[in-house]
Amino acid sequence: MTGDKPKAIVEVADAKVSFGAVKALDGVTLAIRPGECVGLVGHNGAGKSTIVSVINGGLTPHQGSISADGDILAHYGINAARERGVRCVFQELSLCPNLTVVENTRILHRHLGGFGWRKRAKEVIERSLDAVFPGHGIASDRSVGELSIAERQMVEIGMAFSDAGVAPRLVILDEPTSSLDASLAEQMLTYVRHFVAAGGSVILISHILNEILSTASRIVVMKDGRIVADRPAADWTDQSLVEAMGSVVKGEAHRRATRDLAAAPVVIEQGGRGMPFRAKRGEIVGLAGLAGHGQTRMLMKLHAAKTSDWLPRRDLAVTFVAGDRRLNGVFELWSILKNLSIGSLGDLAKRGVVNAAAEAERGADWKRRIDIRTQDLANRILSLSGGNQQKVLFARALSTRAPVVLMDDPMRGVDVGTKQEVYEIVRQQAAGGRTFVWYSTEMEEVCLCDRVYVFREGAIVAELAGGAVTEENILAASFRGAAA
Amino acid sequence: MRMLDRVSRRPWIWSWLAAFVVWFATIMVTGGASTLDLSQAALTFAAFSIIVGIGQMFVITLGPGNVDLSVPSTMTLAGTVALKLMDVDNAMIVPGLVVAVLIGIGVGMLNYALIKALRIPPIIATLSVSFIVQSAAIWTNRGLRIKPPSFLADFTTANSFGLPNVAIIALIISIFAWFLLEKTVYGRWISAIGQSTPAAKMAGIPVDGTRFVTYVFCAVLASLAGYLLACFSGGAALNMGSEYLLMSIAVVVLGGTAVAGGDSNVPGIWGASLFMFLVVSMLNTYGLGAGIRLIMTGLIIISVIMLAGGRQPGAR
Amino acid sequence: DTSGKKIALSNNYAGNSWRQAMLTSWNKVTGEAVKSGVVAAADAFTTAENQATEQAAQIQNMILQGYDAIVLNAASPTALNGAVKEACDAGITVVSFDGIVTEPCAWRIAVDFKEMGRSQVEYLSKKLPQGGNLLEIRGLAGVFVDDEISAGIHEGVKQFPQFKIVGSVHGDWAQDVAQKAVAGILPSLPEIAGVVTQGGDGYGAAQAIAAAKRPMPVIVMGNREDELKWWKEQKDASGYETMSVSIAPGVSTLAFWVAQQILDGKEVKKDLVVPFLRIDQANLEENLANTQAGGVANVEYTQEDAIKVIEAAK
Amino acid sequence: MRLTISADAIRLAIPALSLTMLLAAVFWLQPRAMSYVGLNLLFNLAVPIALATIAQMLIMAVNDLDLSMGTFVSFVACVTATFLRDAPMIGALILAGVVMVYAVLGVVIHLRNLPSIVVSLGMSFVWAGLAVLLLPAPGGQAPDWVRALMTMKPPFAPMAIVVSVAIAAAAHLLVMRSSLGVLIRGVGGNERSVERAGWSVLAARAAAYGLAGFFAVLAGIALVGLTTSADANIALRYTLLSIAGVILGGGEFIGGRVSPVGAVIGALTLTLAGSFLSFLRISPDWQIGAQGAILIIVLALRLLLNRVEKREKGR
Ligand SMILES: Nc1ncnc2c1ncn2[C@@H]1O[C@H](COP(=O)(O)OP(=O)(O)OP(=O)(O)O)[C@@H](O)[C@H]1O
Ligand SMILES: Nc1ncnc2c1ncn2[C@@H]1O[C@H](COP(=O)(O)OP(=O)(O)OP(=O)(O)O)[C@@H](O)[C@H]1O
Ligand SMILES: [Mg+2]
Ligand SMILES: [Mg+2]
Repeated sequence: MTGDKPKAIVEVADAKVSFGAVKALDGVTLAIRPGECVGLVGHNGAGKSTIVSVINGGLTPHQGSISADGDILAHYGINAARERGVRCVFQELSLCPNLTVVENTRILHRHLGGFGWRKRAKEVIERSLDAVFPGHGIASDRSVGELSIAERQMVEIGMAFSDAGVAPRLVILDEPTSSLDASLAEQMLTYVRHFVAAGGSVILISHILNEILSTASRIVVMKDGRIVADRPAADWTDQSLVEAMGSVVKGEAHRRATRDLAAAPVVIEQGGRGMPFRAKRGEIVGLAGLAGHGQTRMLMKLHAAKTSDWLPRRDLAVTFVAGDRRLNGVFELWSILKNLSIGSLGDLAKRGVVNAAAEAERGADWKRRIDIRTQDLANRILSLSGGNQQKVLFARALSTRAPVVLMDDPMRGVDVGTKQEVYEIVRQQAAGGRTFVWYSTEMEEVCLCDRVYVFREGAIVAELAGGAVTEENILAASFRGAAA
Repeated sequence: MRMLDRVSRRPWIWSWLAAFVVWFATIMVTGGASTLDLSQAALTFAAFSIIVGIGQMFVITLGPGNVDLSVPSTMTLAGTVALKLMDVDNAMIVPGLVVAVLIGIGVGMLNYALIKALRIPPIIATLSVSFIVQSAAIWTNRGLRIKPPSFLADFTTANSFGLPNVAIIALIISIFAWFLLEKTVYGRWISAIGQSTPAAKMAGIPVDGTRFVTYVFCAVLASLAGYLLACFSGGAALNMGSEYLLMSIAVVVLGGTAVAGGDSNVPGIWGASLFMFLVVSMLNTYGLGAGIRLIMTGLIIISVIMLAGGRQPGAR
Repeated sequence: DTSGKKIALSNNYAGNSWRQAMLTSWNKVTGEAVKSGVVAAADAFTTAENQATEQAAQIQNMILQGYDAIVLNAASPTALNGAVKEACDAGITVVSFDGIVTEPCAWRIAVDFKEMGRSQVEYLSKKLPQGGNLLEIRGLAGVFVDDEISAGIHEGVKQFPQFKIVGSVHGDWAQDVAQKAVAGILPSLPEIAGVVTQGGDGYGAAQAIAAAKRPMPVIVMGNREDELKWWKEQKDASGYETMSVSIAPGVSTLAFWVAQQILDGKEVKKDLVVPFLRIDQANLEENLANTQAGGVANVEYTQEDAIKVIEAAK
Repeated sequence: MRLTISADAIRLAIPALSLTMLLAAVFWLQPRAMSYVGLNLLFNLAVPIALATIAQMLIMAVNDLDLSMGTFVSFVACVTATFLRDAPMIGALILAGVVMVYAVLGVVIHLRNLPSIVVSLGMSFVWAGLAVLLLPAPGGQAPDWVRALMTMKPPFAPMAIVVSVAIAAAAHLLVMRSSLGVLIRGVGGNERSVERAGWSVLAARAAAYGLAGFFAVLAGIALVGLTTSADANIALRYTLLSIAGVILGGGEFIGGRVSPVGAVIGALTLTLAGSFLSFLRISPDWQIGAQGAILIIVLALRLLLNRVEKREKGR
């Protein structure tokens, strides 16, 4: 390469990967050099996770070459990548929930074995966690299954930056902040900047463009399996990024005009420690606060109170959009269509028999309405990218007739364009009388709500409405625990 | 070629293929003379495995860990009590059937009550229930073999249109089960629960109700099979169901139903049930000793699953 | 005097009519013995599953419970030897019957199962002097009794070479299993002159053969009531002839009395033999009348019978 | 700062408590059991069950299930009572061979992505057939050293207790403390992440199966040591017993959540439950049913203790 630039840690040249008819990568060339943070953005299904798998050694491209530190490698695999200090935080959480944090560290670091490995692993992970998330409060002898989803993501990030013999040189972060709240995300981004300044490299994938713009030194935009732009971060703005990704810019998301809901009936309520929860017809109620402070539990409680485990109900009272798709979202063996229609089978069936024609029609309708990227709804749900799977879950909930929609951080990993579309649908449906209860880790979304409950330590500590719903007020309430 | 490829993806094809090969190997010995006899015998005895297998399949579809070990004792109890009640009287056939079905419902309810109330894995709950039900069977008639009413005895051993009557009953039940699984909301529900119970719950499916109905359905099919088998073999015996424990599980999994749940397969049960009967017949016909016979049975089961396994379940 | 002694019955299986008859006989005879003060207790225990390990645990528990004698129908002739030895070491009298144990410290009330098998072929040789093809229905593979009876049958075939065993299936001593196994092998068999059995499987075989519309061979029966009844029907309709042979379930009561005699201080030889119960064309009606509907032909023993058997062995 | 009763400790406390309560009930019914000899009689047949339970637990740790455990232990018992006594070298070779077969099964199941239930169902026929070939009728005799080992009388505590503790300790070290154990449980917890860290899941699964085969072989040998001889059907019930033991001990069918100490306690509990019933003297008709009832009661106890524990923790 050119003399003044250091050799790339990993360089992928003209990589092509296809899954059946889908070209996930269509000739991608990408080099990562020491001391840079590459921001990788693109719409859902653009191929970001796929290129990450290639760099990480988990996927061999069907065509193209990979070189590391200047040498072209014929057999590049997971172990070769790891020996060169390539680490990855995957989009789906990928720890063993039955093992403790220490034991997970042992799994990650193959060379940590030998007598007394527990002690060494404990040191390794605690040192790294302390560095990335000071004051994290995660005991390393707890099993991962007991941790909250945010804590798990923290552990995973901590592990990627940990050093047990082979120092990390290139850390790939595929949507690392999707379950972190703003302050934790900021802690991580700060650490990334330190790491890069000290000569390490990072690939950062995120759908939150601010994170990319504030942290990356170079931003690469992908679209339909190709790289369409690759420029230093300073040359980009929010606007130009969105344009490059191919999304139509629909302008800033705005809260809809405040409406008078005083007369609207209360459709769902729930007591508990702290303030009571109450939502009215046609209202969009946000649940805010730091991640893991009881918002999801509140949603589960609301859901459990309104559904029966024993008897089928003709008219659903509530419906649910999962954030943790793997755990309580998708049905992996099924087609996209069946995944979509399962929520509203009651409407599609007559005397218990499913009307296939009506089902197909409704599927096609929603595929068009929220642009699910697939050739055929009969394909398996897992053939969709994560963001598109999430859209199917949305369609599942919105296609029911339930008056209340519970949303558990549903925009995890959804790209900017799609988000705008979904916001629009939510606004329309709320105007039509549907109630939304929306937990989100993204401040922008919380600010779209008519009214917001702020959670702290499992209880509602503040209620903000109308103009009071601002980032400052929410942050203040979630940290102080006092009502603004 | 495309056709062939499509068909080879069907999970049930392997059990049918295996059944056919074994059937062919058996009639080769006699030079084809006994084709009809063997086929009819196979259909007759496969029918019982099919009926209990379908019930077991519904339960296995509910997901990992779901299995009903009380099938054999339910068959025994239903058979003994029904025959005792009918007491060789043709007029009592319907009450006998009703009592058998009621026993099935009772056992199914007990099974699910334990699973739910004690939050114990179904494998343990149904095992415990099977001990209790077996005791009840011993207690009711102390192992006496009472003959079935003559009409039932004749009916279960006779043929219509060249098909054994019991096979026709199994066919009707299979079509009903297929319809339930493929066309109804209930079928979607059990498949969803089998893939992910939390997801099913959040999608608004009445998880407990569905599982409850499924366990009851399985037990009712078992009691029905017990009723028919007792009539067919000329009286209920305390050990008459014991064969059907492993059999019911084997025909389900050999038939291509996913052991991990969520994906069931009715035609496969037929192939697997015929296969399980024919393989014993074939090895008996070849005059092999018990040891060799058992080893061959095991190896054949493993080969079938090796051929069928490793496939990706297709989009459904 | 044994009025203070406690005797336990250790039984490994209760899942067929033979075992149920055995338990009923035990209850009837020992109940009277306890009432009249011959012994203090005679409790029956059955394991949940037919397994030697479970029965071994049962025997160990009986040791802890302080029984003076254990009457044992064993799941395995050898696999209980460890537990039986421990019982003997604890000073307990162990009497095994039907399923006997080989441990030298225990008493054995044995039936000559080999002879039972051989005599079937001998009977057939008288009925069918010209010989013919035989179908053998065996019991449960790997079990002592199955092996013994089968060995006897094969011995008989050697003795009467006009017979040939053309097929052999395992009927597990159950009518429905036998029916299924016979139906499966029948299509491939030539004409069959006789069916040799082990008991509990004759009626199933008859049904399978009838269903295949084959000429009915001579099926040796096993003393079950449904078998005897079928035989009677055939006899009345077409003069069908056969014989029936099995061990009487009431042998449990003989074992009880033998145990009582040993506790009473009598000198008893370790190996006793009881005859099996055979039913022939001539005494069919009489035996059928004495057998409970759905049960097994049975004989119960008294204390005098036991003393006679003990004397005869000396 | 935080209440640090780990989930593992709770998982263990509950089976231990049920065992204690059951033991108290047995002592109350039959005070004679409260002695060196009594304890040995109560528990010595639990030793092979405990070993088989550990074997089953290893398989369950990688999300599989072994339905051939009972027939395999029976087969090993037959080998022990014949070859291992008459020709120790050949016997040892056979046993080493079948451990290898277990490892190979793990490989095949992994490579072809087969359901372990079906493969082990098939293998159960194979082992049963081999056992019948080896011992068509019950017989054989335990090698003297095995007999001596299983009937030894250590000071202070009876053999059954000493051996159970040793098994629990060894299995705990192997499964919970060693790197291999972490790897095996990791495969059960999240196969993909283990693979992504560069490990061979294939090797881990083969190791789990091989170890399971090894423990099952030990179970067969121990069993023959107690019974002095073997038959082809001797241990059929170990399949369900071993599964029940793992569950009673706090293990789960999927997710790699297992507890070796719990599994041993589970095996002891199951054995003890049988004795408890004998001491109750139930009518013969209902003795089988009572076995079911006792299983239910023990599990209900587990639920109850679980509730109490949760309430304590919530406080
Ligand atoms: N295993 C697979 N089988 C089939 N198709 C796949 C598979 N993995 C990825 N794809 C497809 O490849 C394309 C690229 O997917 P990829 O996951 O790389 O997108 P992405 O940029 O990460 O999207 P997102 O932002 O949603 O994470 C998508 O269309 C996806 O559906
Ligand atoms: N080997 C595989 N087999 C089956 N499915 C796969 C495989 N690899 C990936 N997938 C599925 O394909 C989907 C697309 O992959 P990917 O993870 O790159 O998308 P994504 O990044 O989750 O999308 P988004 O960024 O919108 O969240 C994934 O959700 C994954 O479930
Ligand atoms: Mg992705
Ligand atoms: Mg993504």
